[in-house]
Amino acid sequence: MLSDSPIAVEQHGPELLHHFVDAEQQRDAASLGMWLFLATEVMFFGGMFCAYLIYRYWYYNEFAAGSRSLDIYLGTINTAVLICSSLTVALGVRAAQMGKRKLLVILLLLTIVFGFAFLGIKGVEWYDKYKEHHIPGNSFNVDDLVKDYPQIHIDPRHEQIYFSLYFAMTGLHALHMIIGVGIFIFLTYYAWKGRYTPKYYTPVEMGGLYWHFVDIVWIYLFPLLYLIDRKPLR
Amino acid sequence: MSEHIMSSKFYYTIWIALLCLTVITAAVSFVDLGPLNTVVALVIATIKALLVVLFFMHVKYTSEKLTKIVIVSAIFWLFLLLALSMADYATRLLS
Amino acid sequence: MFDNFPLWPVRASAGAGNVDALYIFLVALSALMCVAIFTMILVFATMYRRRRGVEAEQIEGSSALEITWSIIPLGIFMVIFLWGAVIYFHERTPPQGASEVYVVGKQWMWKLQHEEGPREINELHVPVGRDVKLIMTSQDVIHSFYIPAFRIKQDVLPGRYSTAWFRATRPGVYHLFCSQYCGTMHSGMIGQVVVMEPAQYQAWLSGGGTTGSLAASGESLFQQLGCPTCHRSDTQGRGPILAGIFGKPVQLEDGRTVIADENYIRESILSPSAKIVSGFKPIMPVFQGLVGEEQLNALVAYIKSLSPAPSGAAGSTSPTPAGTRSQNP
Amino acid sequence: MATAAITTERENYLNKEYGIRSWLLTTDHKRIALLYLASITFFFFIGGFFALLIRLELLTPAGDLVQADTYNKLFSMHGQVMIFFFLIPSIPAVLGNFLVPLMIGAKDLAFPRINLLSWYLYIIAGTIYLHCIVTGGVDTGWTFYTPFSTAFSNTRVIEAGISIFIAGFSSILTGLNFVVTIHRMRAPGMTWSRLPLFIWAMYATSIIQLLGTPVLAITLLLVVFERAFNLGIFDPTRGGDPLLFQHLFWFYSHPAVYIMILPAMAVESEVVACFTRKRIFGYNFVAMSSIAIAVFGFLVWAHHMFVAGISLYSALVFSILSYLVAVPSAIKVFNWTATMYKGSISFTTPMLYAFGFIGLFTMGGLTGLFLACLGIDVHVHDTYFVIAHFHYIMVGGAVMGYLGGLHFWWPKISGRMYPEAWGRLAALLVFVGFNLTFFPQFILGYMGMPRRYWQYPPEFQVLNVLSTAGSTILAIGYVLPMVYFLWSMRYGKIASDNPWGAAGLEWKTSSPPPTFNFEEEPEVTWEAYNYEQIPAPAEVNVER
Repeated sequence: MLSDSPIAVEQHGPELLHHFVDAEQQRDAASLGMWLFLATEVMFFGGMFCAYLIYRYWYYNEFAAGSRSLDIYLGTINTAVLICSSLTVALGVRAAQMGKRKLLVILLLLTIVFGFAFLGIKGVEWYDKYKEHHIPGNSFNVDDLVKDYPQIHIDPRHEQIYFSLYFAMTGLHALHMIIGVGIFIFLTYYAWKGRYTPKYYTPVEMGGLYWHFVDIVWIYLFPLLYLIDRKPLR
Repeated sequence: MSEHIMSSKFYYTIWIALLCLTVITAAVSFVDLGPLNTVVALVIATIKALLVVLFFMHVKYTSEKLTKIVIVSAIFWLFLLLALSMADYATRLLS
Repeated sequence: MFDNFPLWPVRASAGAGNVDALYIFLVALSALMCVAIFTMILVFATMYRRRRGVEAEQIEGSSALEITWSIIPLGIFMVIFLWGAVIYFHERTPPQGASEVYVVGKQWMWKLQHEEGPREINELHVPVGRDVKLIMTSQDVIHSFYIPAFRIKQDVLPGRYSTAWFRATRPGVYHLFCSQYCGTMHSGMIGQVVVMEPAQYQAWLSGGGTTGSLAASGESLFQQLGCPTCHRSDTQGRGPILAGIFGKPVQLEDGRTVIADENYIRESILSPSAKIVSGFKPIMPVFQGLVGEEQLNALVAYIKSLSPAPSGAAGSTSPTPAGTRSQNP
Repeated sequence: MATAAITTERENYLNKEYGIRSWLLTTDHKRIALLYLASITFFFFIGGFFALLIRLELLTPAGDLVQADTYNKLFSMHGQVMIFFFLIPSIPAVLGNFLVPLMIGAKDLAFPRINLLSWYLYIIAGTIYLHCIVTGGVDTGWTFYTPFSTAFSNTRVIEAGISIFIAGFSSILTGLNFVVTIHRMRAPGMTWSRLPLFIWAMYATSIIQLLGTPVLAITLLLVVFERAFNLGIFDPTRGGDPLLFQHLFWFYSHPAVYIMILPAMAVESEVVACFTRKRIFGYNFVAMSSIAIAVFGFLVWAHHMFVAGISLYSALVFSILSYLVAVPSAIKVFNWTATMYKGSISFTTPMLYAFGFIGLFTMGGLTGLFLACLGIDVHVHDTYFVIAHFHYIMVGGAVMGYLGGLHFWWPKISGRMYPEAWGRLAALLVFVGFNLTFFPQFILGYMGMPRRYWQYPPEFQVLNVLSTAGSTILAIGYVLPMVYFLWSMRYGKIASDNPWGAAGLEWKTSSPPPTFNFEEEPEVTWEAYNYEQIPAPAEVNVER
């Protein structure tokens, strides 16, 4: 990271940056900054939710059929995996608050493992979609869905919109997961080196907020993409 | 943001609740409730999100009003985007 | 007023006068506001220019004044809003019985189809005094159909119809512009609107070697595509009866009701499964990609002609009454 | 003279360290402000060069100077460069960066490294965009309307989209830094009601940057995905709605207008107060009107779509909402005017820009009423009327504000005075050139000349010639300040700490300020704009 004034390092503890009056001001600033950043993330995903809402209103049949074609078991498991990771993050912040270094490292590592598990399962699902030719583009083909759900009137063109949204939303969510895992690897390294103390654990807490947010996005994506319409077909 | 340290048991309780809600929402989707299916799914998702925000993200215990204002404004702005866009789409057939 | 003023667009439609009146009102209002503010600034700047020994007088502000200069503008704004809204509402509601012209925009030309049959490119001939409704769509990107002399403009979108209307009041030749940026030759996507006296217009109509009305070519296309196999005029058909449906509410299978307007007919041809009529099966093939925009327009015109609508022009040019057409060729 | 000055100069943020490294790795908000100043000036002249070529092409009705394709690229890139690489960062990233910590009595912004990061993001975005320009450019218009941008344009849309996506993040981070700084870093005694109006407006701007920009980011990303990976969210051939893009785009891009104009209003409040030597009339109302503009600004976006095919009812709703946002803007104009009443007014260069701003912004705002009015908008939408209107706001408003602010704080930034006579001449040239360029376009617009036309019917020529003539005067007016600012950095008169006799914390520290802004942490015990307690300076022109 970039150099700060050496004078500041002499005056305060190493984690207090020179331009803050005290540690509390610094922590409050970091917290507000993180929450504001999450607010921008809400709007970032909000653009896609807006597109989703409109097309679901227009093309409900195709959305229902597309939703049925997703693997609900993998989806549910993935939701559970993310919830577990949120737990380990919450416990990790607690460990940091109490200054339990080893526990913190273990919990952060567990979070990373859950993160990779989520991405792995997501990868399997994507690969299935690839095999089924459900990726929008020239090779897109939903004859299987038309055959599987004769009761639903499917226009293949509109089905592409559902899958476009599916890939855009889960893809950008996965990107956030990858960034999150990166942040957590970084946090683990410094936690292992003992940088975080009960007095200074802001990075752990901020990383945690980010991770929880990514979890919440998935909490909405799961019902919106997987659970549109699963009731028995007449 | 607070020094408040929760017991680990408390976190496990929230975790169990979240897992249960996940199973419930997946199961309910197989039951035909008519248009209520969507409502139930979104209500459960919102409860889950609230649990995470309030307890895992410590918003319930923060003394900081500003955090809550930021969250509420983010949701409000998202609502503006959705509502005013839908205002167009929902009324197009009328004219 | 301003008819021969060089910096003013020609006024050649029934609605143009309303727009100009509101515009002149707004210009006057703005000029008044500008003069008031600029005068105040000039007067203050001279009266209170800095002088040695004269200090500025500190004034905190005045809530009464603030509220006054918030409420009064707001009141004026509401007047402007209402006036503008009335004009807009008028512009977006085509009168009953308007004759119809189908417009297809493509990079970079306008293709127009008259009900009576003639087709034109980048030129639109219309008679004075007739209500003309434009039913427009695009083959590629978004265009915008703009006739400054009529003060009308409407974006032309791919994948659906948008409409506009006018009644020309003054013979002449006027600009037709594409006003939505549409690529390389956007500025070349221009044409002209020729407004003629009704007699001349009739002469023009009969002059071109037309092949019958748009609805008639729609009908032959209807036959050619085999539509009457299912869409029969009796209740035995596998598809709904099309006679008389235009402009009427249609009960859909999922319980919704839609009005059978041009966009509905268009969608039902291109993507039949989107809105299934109650009591019918989704067996109609998709015609997306099989019929071009202009053929689609002819089909829509034909199906509309099957409805004894009050649209006088459409009814009068309808070739054959709906009931007498041949069945199952 | 210059060398003599250096020996006696106090240590400040400029002379503390030397060398390229001390600049490129700085976390000092004042140095980052200067980095921004240099980079946005660069982009301003690129955008200005495009503008001149556009005006030259339009000198004659025929398309003769450049090819149609080239012309389309010129106006597209003029818009994108000016909006995303000049106007949006202009006042916030230069003056805001420099002044926000100074005005509230902080040592720096809350996140100095993120501040530097946002400059680097800007530079990365700018570099990508420059690459896009030299390898063929982009011809979608600044608005990227689909399906043209996704399926029909064969220019470098992906590159431009990614570049603006990154520039958006730079803007978000700046806004985030400001909000946190204003909340968390105020000096003791600096209550909200004592904040300079500049800070209030900057705060409102930051709210828009935070909540609007991400929507633009995702929208452009979806366009990029559609081109690159064949997704089909906006594709009408797959049932996508071409208007959806416009809704999402304008959700950001209408409030973005306020990202550009609110900071200019911020500057105006400071300049008018200083050169009338008065507290701004109706402080609370001016402060709150900034916040009101930021919030209402999000409710009006579809007034860009009245003829695009939105429903009749939503058009009515968006039209009436558009008038609501006009009220707080009117409040500001009235209050600035009222501030001059019984003031002690001097006509320095910043004040001349302020007069110009009020005049041009008033005209721009009033013509906004025309466009919000449904019946008129149908006729003038997508014509030169719109071009003229938003240039009155963006150039007549935002750029005048920016230049006025730059002159006003130049003594603080550089420690030197600019040459006053040249400054006034340039202000006059900008004002005259601007009006000559853009006023004829109102008339052109009502006559019906559509925008983005490479060739046009001959009856529009006279007004276009006037406009082109004006643009050359305007260009001179813009080059002049750059020349004399550079000149003054070496040869200008040494500025005192408070050459204007202005209120505000930034004038209580030395010129230029030391690295940590204040020798000791200031404590604020006075209200904002306490001009009755500050002696008028002798050197500012006084009628004898």
